[in-house]
Amino acid sequence: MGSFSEYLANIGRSIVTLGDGLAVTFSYLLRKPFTIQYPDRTEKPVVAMLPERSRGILEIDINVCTGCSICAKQCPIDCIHIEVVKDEETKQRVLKRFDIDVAKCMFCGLCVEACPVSGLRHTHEFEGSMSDVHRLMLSFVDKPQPVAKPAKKDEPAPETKPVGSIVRKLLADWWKPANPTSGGPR
Amino acid sequence: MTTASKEICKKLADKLGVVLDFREEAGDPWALIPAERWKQACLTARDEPELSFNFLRSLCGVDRPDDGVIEVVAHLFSYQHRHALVIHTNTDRSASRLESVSSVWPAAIWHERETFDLFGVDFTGNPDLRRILLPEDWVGHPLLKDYEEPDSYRGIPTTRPGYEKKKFGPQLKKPAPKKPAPKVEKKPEGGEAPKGTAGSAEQK
Amino acid sequence: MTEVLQSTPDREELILNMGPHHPSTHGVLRFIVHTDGEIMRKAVPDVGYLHRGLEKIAELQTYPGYMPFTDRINYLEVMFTNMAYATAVEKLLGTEVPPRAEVLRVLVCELNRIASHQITLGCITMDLGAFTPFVHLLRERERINDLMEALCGNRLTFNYMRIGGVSQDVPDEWLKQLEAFLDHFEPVIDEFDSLISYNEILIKRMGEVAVICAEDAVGFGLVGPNLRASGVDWDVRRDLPYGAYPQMDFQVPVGMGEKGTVGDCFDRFIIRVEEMRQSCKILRQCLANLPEGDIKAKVPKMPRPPKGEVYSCVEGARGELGVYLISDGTPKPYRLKWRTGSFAGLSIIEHISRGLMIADLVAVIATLDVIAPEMDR
Amino acid sequence: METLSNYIADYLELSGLAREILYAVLIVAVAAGVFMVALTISGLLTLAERRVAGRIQSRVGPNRVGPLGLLQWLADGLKLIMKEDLVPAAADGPLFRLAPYLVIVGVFAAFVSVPFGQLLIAADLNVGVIYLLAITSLVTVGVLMSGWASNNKWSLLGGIRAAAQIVSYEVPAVLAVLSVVLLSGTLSMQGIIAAQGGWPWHWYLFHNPFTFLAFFLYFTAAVAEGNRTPFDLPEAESELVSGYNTEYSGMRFAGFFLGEFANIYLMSAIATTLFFGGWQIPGVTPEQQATSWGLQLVGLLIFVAKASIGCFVVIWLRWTFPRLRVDQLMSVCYRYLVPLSLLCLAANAVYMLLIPAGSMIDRIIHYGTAAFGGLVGLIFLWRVFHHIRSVGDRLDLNVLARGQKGRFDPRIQARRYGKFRKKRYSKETG
Repeated sequence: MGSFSEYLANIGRSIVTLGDGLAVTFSYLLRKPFTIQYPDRTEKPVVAMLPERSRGILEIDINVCTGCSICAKQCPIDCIHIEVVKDEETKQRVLKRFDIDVAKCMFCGLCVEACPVSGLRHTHEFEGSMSDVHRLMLSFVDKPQPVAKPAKKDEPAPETKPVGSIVRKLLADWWKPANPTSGGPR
Repeated sequence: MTTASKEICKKLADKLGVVLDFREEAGDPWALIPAERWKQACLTARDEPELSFNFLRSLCGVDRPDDGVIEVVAHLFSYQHRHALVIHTNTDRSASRLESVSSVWPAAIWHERETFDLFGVDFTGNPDLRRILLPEDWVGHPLLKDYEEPDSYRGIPTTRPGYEKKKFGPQLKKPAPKKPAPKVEKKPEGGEAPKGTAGSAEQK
Repeated sequence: MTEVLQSTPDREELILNMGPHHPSTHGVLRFIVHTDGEIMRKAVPDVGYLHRGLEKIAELQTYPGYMPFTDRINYLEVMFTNMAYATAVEKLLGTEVPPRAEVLRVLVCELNRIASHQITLGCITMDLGAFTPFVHLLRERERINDLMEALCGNRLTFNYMRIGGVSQDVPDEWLKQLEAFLDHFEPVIDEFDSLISYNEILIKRMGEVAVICAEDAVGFGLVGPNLRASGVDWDVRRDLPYGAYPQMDFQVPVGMGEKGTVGDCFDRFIIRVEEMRQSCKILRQCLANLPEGDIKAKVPKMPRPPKGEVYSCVEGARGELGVYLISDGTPKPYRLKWRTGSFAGLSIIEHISRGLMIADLVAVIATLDVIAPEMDR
Repeated sequence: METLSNYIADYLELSGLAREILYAVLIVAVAAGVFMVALTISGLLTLAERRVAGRIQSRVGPNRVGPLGLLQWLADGLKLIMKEDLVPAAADGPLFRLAPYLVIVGVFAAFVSVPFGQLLIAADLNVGVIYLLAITSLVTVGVLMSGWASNNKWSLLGGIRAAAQIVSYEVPAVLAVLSVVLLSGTLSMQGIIAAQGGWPWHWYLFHNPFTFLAFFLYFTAAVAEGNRTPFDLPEAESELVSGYNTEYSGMRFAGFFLGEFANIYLMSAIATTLFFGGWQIPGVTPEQQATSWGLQLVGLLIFVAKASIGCFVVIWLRWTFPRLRVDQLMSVCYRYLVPLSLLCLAANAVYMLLIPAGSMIDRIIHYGTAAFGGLVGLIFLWRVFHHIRSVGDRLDLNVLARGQKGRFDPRIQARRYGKFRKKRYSKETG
C-alpha cells in the first residue's frame, strides 16, 4: 500500500505546487508591467534618466586641457591619442591632436580619475552606433591650439562647458564625410 | 602563515626523505621540489594523514627564461586541516617535461592541459593531453616570455585593419636560450583536425 | 554529419555536436555528446572559444591598469574578480585597507552575488523549459544593476575597486535605495520559491540527477555552491575570513539531499536560493554598521610590489576565486593566473555524464553554473 | 451543409445538375471559409501568446503595430512570407517540403466538425469525436516526416520524440473522451452539446467527480498532443535547439506554427464541446435557441469565449512550467493518465447503472461537484491576491496595458540626428 499512497501523494503534490506556480504567473497579469519602453515611450530621454556617475562616451574640454598626457598613460588600452608640440615662435606648447577611440574605449574611468584639471569626463551619451568602426574615433582638436595653463592654488577652477555638449556635437559630426586631417583610419 | 607553511614543508620533506628548498619572499612562502620527485611529493601530500592535501587549488606554469626553466606551481589545500602549501618545480625550458599528477587529483587533468597549452610543458601520464584554450592547430605557447604574436590566424588578421599595428613581442630582458619549435606537431596521435570541424569530434 | 557518422568507432553511437552555438551552453561552449538514443554515453566538453589571453595581458599592464581587465574575467561576478585582484596586490604591498572600504567591498560583493545567483537560477529554470522565472529574476537584477550604476557608473563592468580600497564612496540616498531594494527583494525570493523552486516538474527534473559525491567534488576541485551541494561544509568567507567578513553573521547552506541525494542538481539549485537570502542578511548587517572614514588607503600611483608571489582568494558567486600573482619588483606583474570555479567545474562533466539523458546534460551544465569567459579567460 | 444547399437550391428553383454544381461550389466555399477562419484564429493566437507571455513576465508584449498591437500577427505573417525559403542541401527535398502541409491539413481539416454554433458547423458528422481524433493524427506523420527529412540530428531526435509522445497520449485522450461519449450516448459533436445544459452544473465537467477528473486528464493529454509546454519535448529549444523544425524557415516554418496554434484552439473547442456545454446559453433550451438568430449569435459568442479561455489556459501553462524529461513524459502517460482515465470510464459506466439520470442523488452530485470546482477557484484566487500582496505590488486591472504613455517623443530623437542621417543616406545613394 506504501507505493500506492506514494502514487497519490505524487499527484497531490503536483497539483498543489503546480497550482501555486500558476497563481504566481496569473497574479502578474494583474500587476503593472516593469518595462521601460526605450527609446520613445519614456518620461524623458534615457540619457537624462541615467544616474550622475554613469559612464558614457568620454569627452575632453580642450580649453581646460593642459596637455599633460596623464590620461593617455593611465589608459590600459591606449585609446587616447594626444600630440603636443612646442611652437618654435611663441615657445608655447600646442595641442595638435586629442583623439579618443570610442571603439576601443572600455569605459573604465581610470583616465577621468587621473585628470588633474577635470577636463576629461564621462558624459551620459551612449547612443553612438556607427556602420563604420573607423568613424568611432572622436577628434576634439580641430586646429592646433595652445594648451591651457593649470589653475593656481588660490584661483578658481576654469569654467568648463556643460557635460555632454561637446560630445553631442561630435556625434552629430559622425554623419559627415570623414575628415582626413583628424581622426579616422590611418 | 610562514611558520605554518614551514612546518608543513618540513613534514613533507621528512616523508620524502629529501631536503626541500624553502623560499620566503614577499607574500606566500613556497617550497621547491625536484622535478623527479614531483609526483611522489604530490602523492605524499595527498595521502599523508598529517598533510592530507585533498584539494588542488591550481596548477600553472611560470616561464623563467633568465634561469632557463619553466616552473610548474601547484597550490594545495587541505579541507581537513585548513592549511595550504605552494610547491614549485623546475623543468628544463628547452624540453619541458614533467610527470603528470592527474592520477593524484583528477582536477589536474585540465590544469595540466592548460599548462601544456600555454607553456608547452609535456605532462607524461596525463590521459587527455590536448590543447584546451587555443585551437588545436595553433602554433606556439603564448604565455612564454619569448612568444611573438602572429600576424594572422587562418587568414584572419590579429589587428584591426587600418589601425597601427601594436603587437606584443617577446618580453625578455636579455635574449633567452632558444626554445625548439613548438611540440604540438609531435603529439602521439597524428592527423589532428582543427577545432570547429566535425572531424575533431571523435578524437580522444 | 555523414562524416562524423562514418568515422564513429561504435556504429551504435550517435554523435551530437552540442554547441558552440547551442541555446543552453551559456555563451560559446561546445560539447561532443556521444549518445545511444536519448541516453548519453559520454559528453566531452570543448572550451576555449572565449580565450582572450587575459593572463598574458596582465603581464603587459601596470598593476592599477589591469583592474578594468578583471571586469572581463567573468561578467557576472565582476566585484569578486575586482576584489580578488585588489587583495592579491594589497597582500604583496602590505597595504591596510580602511574599514569603511572593507565594509563597502563586502556590500557590493554580496549585492553582486545576488545578481549572479539570479542569473544562474534563472538560467537553470530556463534550460529546464520555464522561461518566466528567468525573466522575473532578470527584472530583479535590473534593480541591482541600477543600484550599481548609481554607485560606480556602470551596469556590468563596474571597475569599482582599487588597490587599497574602492574608487568612490556611496552617493547620497544610495543606502536608502539599497534598503528599499532588500525590503522588496526578500519576499520576491519566497515568490520565486512558490513559482518554481518546489515545482514538482522541476524537482523531478533535478532530484537524483547527476549526483556528485563529496569525494569527486573535492578531487575535481569543485568550489563554492557546487562543493557545498555535495555536502562539504566549506565557505571561504567563513573559514578563511578576509575583509570585513569576520564581523558578519551568516549561515552557510549545505546540500541536504532535500529532494533526492546529496549532491544532485536540486541541491545545487536550492543552495543558491538560500545563499541569496543569506546575502540579504549580510547586506542588512553592512547597512547597519557601515563605519565612517576613508575609502582608500594611500597607495603609490604606480605601485612596485616587492619581489615575491601571492595567492589570494575570495568566495565568489561560483566559489573560490583565486589570483596567483608573481611580482618581480617592476610596475608590471610577472605572471598572473586566475583560478576560477567554472574551469574546474566543467572538467567533471565528462566524468559524470555517462548514463544521463540529453535533457539532463542541460540541467547539469546549468546547475554547475558554468560561465564561458571565466573558464577561457 | 446539405440542408443549406437544399434551401438555396429550392429558393433558386434549381434542379438536376445545377443542384449538384451548387452543392460542389458550396463545399469549396465552406472549405475555404473554414480555412480562413482557422488561419485567422491561429494568427490571433500567436498574438495572444505573445501578449499573455509579456504580461506574465511583467513586460508589455507587442504593442506597436495597429491599435494595442492588434495587427502584430499580420506583420509577423508578412515577415515570414517574405523570408527566404531554405531547403538544406542534405535534406530529403520532397518530404521536407511536404511535411508542414501535413501538419496544417491535419489540424485545419478538423475544424470542419467544430460546432461554433447550433447551426454553425461545416459538417456535423455522426462520428464527429472519432473523426477529430483521427484526422489530427496526421500531425504526427508531418512532424516525424519533417524530423527525418531535415537530415539533422536534433530534428531527428525531435521527430522521434514527437511520434512517441503523440501516439502515447492519444490513448488517455480517447479514454477520457469516451467517458463523455458514454454519458451522452452519441459521437456527434452537436449531440454531445445538446445533451448538456447552459448552467455550469448541467455541464459534463460537473456531472460527477469522475467527469471532473476526466476533463483534466483529457486536457493534459491534449496539451501533450499539441506539443505544448510542459510537454514540448519535440521542440525543446534548450535541448534540441528547435527540435523537428530546426531547419525550417519562412513560410514552411510558419506552417508548423499555424498548425500548432490552430491545434490549441481545436483542443480547447473540443474541451468546450465535451465538458463545457458548447454554445448552450444559460436558461435557454436548444429549441428556443434554434428559433432566433440573435440567440444563435449569443451562442456563437459563448462558444468562442469558452474556447478562448481554454486557449488562454494553455498559453498560461506554457509560461509557467518547466519541461518534463522523456522518460518522465512516458511515465506520466502510462503510470498516471492511462490508469486514471480507465478508472473514469469504468466509474462513469457504474454511475450510469446505479444512479438514474435526473434523480435527486444525480442532481446533488452535480451541484456538489460544481461547488467543489468553485471552491478550488476561490482558493486559487486567494493565492493570487496573496502573491500580489506579499511582494507589496498593487492590483492593476489594466490587462491590455500598452505600457507607459511617456511624454518623450521619438521625433525628438529623429530631430537630433535626423538631418545628418539624411545627408549620409543621400551621399550613399547619390
